[in-house]
Amino acid sequence: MSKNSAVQKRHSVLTPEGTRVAGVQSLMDEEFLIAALRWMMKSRLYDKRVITLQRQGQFGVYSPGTGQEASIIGSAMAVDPVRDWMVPQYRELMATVHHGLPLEVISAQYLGKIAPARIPDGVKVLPSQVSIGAQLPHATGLAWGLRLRGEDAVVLAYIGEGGSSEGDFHEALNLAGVMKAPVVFFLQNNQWAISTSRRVQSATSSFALRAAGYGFEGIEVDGNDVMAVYDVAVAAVERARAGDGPTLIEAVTYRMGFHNTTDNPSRYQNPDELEEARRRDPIERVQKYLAGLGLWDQGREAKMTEEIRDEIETALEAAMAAPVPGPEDLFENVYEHLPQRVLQQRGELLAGQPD
Amino acid sequence: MSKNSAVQKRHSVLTPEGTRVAGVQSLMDEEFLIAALRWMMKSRLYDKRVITLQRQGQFGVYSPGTGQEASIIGSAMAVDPVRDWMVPQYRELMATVHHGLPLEVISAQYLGKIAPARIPDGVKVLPSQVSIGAQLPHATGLAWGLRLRGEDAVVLAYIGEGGSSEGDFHEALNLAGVMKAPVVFFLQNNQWAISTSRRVQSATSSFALRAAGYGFEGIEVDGNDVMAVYDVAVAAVERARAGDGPTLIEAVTYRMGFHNTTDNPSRYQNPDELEEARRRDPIERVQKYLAGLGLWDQGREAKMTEEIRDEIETALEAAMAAPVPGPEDLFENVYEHLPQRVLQQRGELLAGQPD
Amino acid sequence: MPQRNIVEAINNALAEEMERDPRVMVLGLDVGKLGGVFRTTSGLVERFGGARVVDTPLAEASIIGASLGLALAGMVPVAEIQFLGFSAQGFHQLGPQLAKYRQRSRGRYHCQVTIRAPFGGGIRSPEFHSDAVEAHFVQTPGIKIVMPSNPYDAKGLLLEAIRDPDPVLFCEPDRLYRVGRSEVPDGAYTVPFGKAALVREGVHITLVAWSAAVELCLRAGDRLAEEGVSASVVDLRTLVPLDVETLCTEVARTRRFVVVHEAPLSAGFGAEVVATLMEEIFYDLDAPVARVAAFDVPYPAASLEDYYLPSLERVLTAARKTLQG
Amino acid sequence: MPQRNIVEAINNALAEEMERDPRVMVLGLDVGKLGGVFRTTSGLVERFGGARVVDTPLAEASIIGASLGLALAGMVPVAEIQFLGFSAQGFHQLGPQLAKYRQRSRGRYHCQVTIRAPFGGGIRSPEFHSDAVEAHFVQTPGIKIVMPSNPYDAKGLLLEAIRDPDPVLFCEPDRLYRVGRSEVPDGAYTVPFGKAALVREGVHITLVAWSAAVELCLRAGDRLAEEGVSASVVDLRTLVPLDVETLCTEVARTRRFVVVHEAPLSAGFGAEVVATLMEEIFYDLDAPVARVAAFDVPYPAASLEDYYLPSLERVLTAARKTLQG
Ligand SMILES: Cc1ncc(C[n+]2csc(CCOP(=O)(O)OP(=O)(O)O)c2C)c(N)n1
Ligand SMILES: Cc1ncc(C[n+]2csc(CCOP(=O)(O)OP(=O)(O)O)c2C)c(N)n1
Ligand SMILES: [Mg+2]
Ligand SMILES: [Mg+2]
Repeated sequence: MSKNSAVQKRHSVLTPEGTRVAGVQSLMDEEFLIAALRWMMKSRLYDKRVITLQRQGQFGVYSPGTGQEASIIGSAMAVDPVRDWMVPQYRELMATVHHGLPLEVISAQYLGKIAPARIPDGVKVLPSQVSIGAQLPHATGLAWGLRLRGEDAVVLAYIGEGGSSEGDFHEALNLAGVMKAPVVFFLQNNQWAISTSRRVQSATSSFALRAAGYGFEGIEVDGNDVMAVYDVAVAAVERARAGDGPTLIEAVTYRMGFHNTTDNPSRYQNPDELEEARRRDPIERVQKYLAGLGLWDQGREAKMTEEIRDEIETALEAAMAAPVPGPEDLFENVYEHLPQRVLQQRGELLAGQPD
Repeated sequence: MSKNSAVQKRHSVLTPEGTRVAGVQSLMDEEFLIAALRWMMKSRLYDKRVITLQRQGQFGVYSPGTGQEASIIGSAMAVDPVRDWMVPQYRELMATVHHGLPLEVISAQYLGKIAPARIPDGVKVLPSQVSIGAQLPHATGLAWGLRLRGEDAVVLAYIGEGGSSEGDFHEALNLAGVMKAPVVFFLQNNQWAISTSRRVQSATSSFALRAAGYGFEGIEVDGNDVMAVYDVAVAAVERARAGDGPTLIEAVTYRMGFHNTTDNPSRYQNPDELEEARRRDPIERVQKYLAGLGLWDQGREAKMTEEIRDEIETALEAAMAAPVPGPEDLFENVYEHLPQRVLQQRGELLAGQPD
Repeated sequence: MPQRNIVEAINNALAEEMERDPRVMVLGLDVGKLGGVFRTTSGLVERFGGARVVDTPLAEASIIGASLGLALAGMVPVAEIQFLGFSAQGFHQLGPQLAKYRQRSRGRYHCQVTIRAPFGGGIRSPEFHSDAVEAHFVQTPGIKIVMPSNPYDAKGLLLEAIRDPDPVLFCEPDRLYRVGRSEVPDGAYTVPFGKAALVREGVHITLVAWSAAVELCLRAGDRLAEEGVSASVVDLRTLVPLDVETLCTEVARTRRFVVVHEAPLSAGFGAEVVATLMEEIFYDLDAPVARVAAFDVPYPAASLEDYYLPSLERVLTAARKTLQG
Repeated sequence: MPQRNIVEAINNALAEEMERDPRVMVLGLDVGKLGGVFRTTSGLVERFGGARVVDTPLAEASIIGASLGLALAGMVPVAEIQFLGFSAQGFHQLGPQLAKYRQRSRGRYHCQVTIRAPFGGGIRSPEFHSDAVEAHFVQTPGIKIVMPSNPYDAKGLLLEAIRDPDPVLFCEPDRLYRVGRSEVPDGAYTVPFGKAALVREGVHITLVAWSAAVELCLRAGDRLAEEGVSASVVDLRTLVPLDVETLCTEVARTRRFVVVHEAPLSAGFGAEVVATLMEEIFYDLDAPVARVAAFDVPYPAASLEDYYLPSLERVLTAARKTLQG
């Protein structure tokens, strides 16, 4: 695809009805697809579980990935947890778990734990980012630096269509193009930034078009089609690894839940739109497809659901059992050595504590 | 031009040799072209004059427009000083003069004058902007606001290819697209941002390509061809006035002088490149063209040069004669009413002054 | 008289002023149908339409920079930055441009712009949502800094802000948004800038605060009363302009004071309060000053914020120490 | 011993450290062939190549944010922000991200990043180039703030900064870049953070300053000597960490002090110096404190900067007043 040409038409492999698009190959074979399905189901089931906990006051503010599982998992499966790095925004929780971040660790973060929520050494994931867009210059610098260090690594960075309006998006992508940094920018266009619709976010017909303004490729993909997402992500990762620079992938999907557990979409969302999105559910279409091949049925679904539920409970129990932080944690991880004045403040706070 | 298609090929009307490009019409007739030439010559002659003054310590740090006169004047002539607004960066001095800012006023600014350098009421020009890119969100807001106020006005905003790397560029253009604001973003790609070459600034093959990422048109034009610049600028202004939203124009030109009077390009600039640029001089090509039509000769050039020199001297003398600021000016134009504490500071400073 | 909490007072002020002045408009993230994440703009888009109540793209610098341009066009923008901490994304448009534009244009232009932003801790917000960065903007002169602590002031100060020809940063204490209702009249009234309020009158010590910390100091005042200590509480209301006179008069009266704020101690605005008092009334003070502030570490995870923020205990301890001094 | 001015001292420190540690790299606007607008990086690209000395696009937020990422990859970036005032464009990457990243990652990551930036008035710079915004970053804990005032410290503090595992904002006084040479040894040495220097010893009054204001205070000290007043001058060198001990010891010794800085008065770091002294040594002070700072207005046109900045006269007046008090 020439840099100056428009973005290619949205790539898809599996129709919403769970049939294959004629004449389109995929790198995902059935076995691999079942593994992807399992991860997508885990993402969905985890969302359900922790939302219930949050409603009971046992879990922090949470942004579910419901509806976006194909984007989240299809992209994550395209990178190598051993070599490659992942730079999340915050809605890609299960992608970071796929990349090696233990589920109990990320869960502990939502429970306000400190040390137990630390990303373990060796897990090549950056902390989730609350400051929208701020992770992108980090991803560019990381990818650039890994190349300077001679590492054979690629960085996969996530951003939302809302975040793509921030200046950081522009500066990070432009710099990545100039440095030919091995980074894949994965834009999840889930149609919403809290209550702000995609139409308000930009007049562009496609966010993928922006790549041409930075001198690299932009690709649009059906973000509810895990096979299509995986295929375009693998191609982008290979390009980056080969030294051919960054790619911008726009995964067109839909946020089927609320923005986060404090949000109430009924104030701004048209129910028909949600209904339409439900018909494009990324998980059901894979289940239908596999069922058509005789590889999926209610029994298998029940069994897998059961297994996943157990994994989730084990992780949540571990996270809940992990120690809660105390006042001394305030002063951890601020500097390698606390300045005298801050040490003194620490002393005052701890002295004032009831023991 | 469809939003999704690539940018159209660079528009040009007049070749570097001063001949017409076959089959390309222009809105500029000869008489109008002579007026444009006069403004371009004025820009060049003013640069020469104030650089000499600056070397003698009689003028502030100055960024000449030398080499970019076709971009500066061709764009300025496309807007109406009565209705339309101009938002400069800093290298478009003569464009703002064309738009109604008296030459002695802008000259007074470089001489450190305060009140005498105030943009007169009714002149629809914003102050030159030192913080690169910061003027663009202002331009978008101004254009948006003028439409809300029901005014039939267009905003012409200038930016350099260096400034196009700032987050403000992205945010301002994206918002302008969403609001369909009547603004024309005129990007002068003069190949340099101080010592940083255009290749370092972005890997994109054309800055005009970025417009598609914001949902409006991007056009590339030979920025050393005043007829071509005028024609594309007029089309963009008409689109904006008709309510069809913004346009991004990339005028491809060359900074034939130094960045500013403190800069020494010999440290970073390849002399051949400068030589090549000189062959594309925007003023000479118009003079050759008019000479070919029998409308220009040394006599006319000498006469016009003389007239312009007089205008410049008159303006500079007025600017130099204008009152120099005193300590009280520190506290002017900060708030409509100075807070008590600042009033007191003012009193202390003035009390401490020798009279 | 109608009772309103701070959210309702702000919503009422916006609605009345938009009614009164057609140039007034509201813009920012999710200010339309959603009515803002805290509902301060609830109902405005239904009432005044999408041209005057505008959801913007997710880009703070352009919200602030475009507001400047809108003002130059003759509109009166009231922009919302969803959380004050995210003013950082637009810092270069707020301090160096908006605050400075009257001066940079040598008086040709001024910016009648209000930037509203919720902030402050104690409600278990995510990262960056609680950061109390008001002191930053005291260092960028040209903009006024308004910090209401109660519903009545919130409405009166907001109307004053919207009508001020100069830019105003209006910081809203989200912890107090809905804590309680008090009398907020219908119809326009303004609370002037640069007039601190003596919200509790005492004789032994003066507690100085602004925004949510005022509520904390009032609680401290009640507790001290039980110990036989009569404390004044001064609510500065605006940091720029600063009411040096009331501050000095009230502190000179009690000869002892404590200043309390949610921002980190070092170079917080509390330091300015101390320095000002030392310059103005050094000889009227009987005891070393005490500042109660957040510690000099970044705002922590919500689970730690109660340790981080000034607590009732820490205010009482500081007050007692000052009274012994 | 070799004599160097501040530009040469910084250039020498960068070259030696890049020689010693292959992870060290320099990036920013015009740092390559041009050698930086003040030539502090002159000759580095020729010596270390374009991979380690990198001209970047004109985008401060990405210079700072990418430096963070480069550090995570194991590089040691020394980024130049062409002028400190333009840190505003990258404010959200500097305070909320770079300073906070060790905490936000719960200690998994740290950022060995140095951000260099020239600043300060007195050389007729264009708008924004002179803004002294150091106090902003004292309110964003996690980053250290270094303010050298002379060539020896410039090299020693820069080497300390580059080797510090935590991020450092290194502010260079452009007015003093070339004012004079003094002894700056070849080879590595470091000047520790958090150790103020007594650069002039006196008995009657202590002048406290950092960066270019130190030079002003030294001139004031000489003038006061002619009047029979013996003044100390304390150079804080770093604002974070702050050397509270030396500050208090030296001021307690003279019982009188004046603090001088180029930033606007209100909420400038001078206020923190005053507040700290009041908390620590209130009873050791004989006179009201005085701050000499820029006025609470935006940095003016170059033609007015001599009125705006602290002047010798204003420092002397403040000192005399304090001595009478
Ligand atoms: C800089 C910044 N501005 C505003 C916010 C508040 N906020 C949190 S999430 C969000 C919407 C993000 O939308 P998008 O980038 O599309 O991601 P999504 O939530 O759809 O996954 C906003 C505005 C923030 N966290 N950071
Ligand atoms: C935000 C900001 N960063 C850095 C600078 C320093 N600076 C002044 S001009 C300039 C180059 C601008 O290049 P370009 O936008 O191409 O405009 P040109 O000078 O070529 O007309 C730079 C980096 C600045 N003024 N503002
Ligand atoms: Mg979204
Ligand atoms: Mg340029």
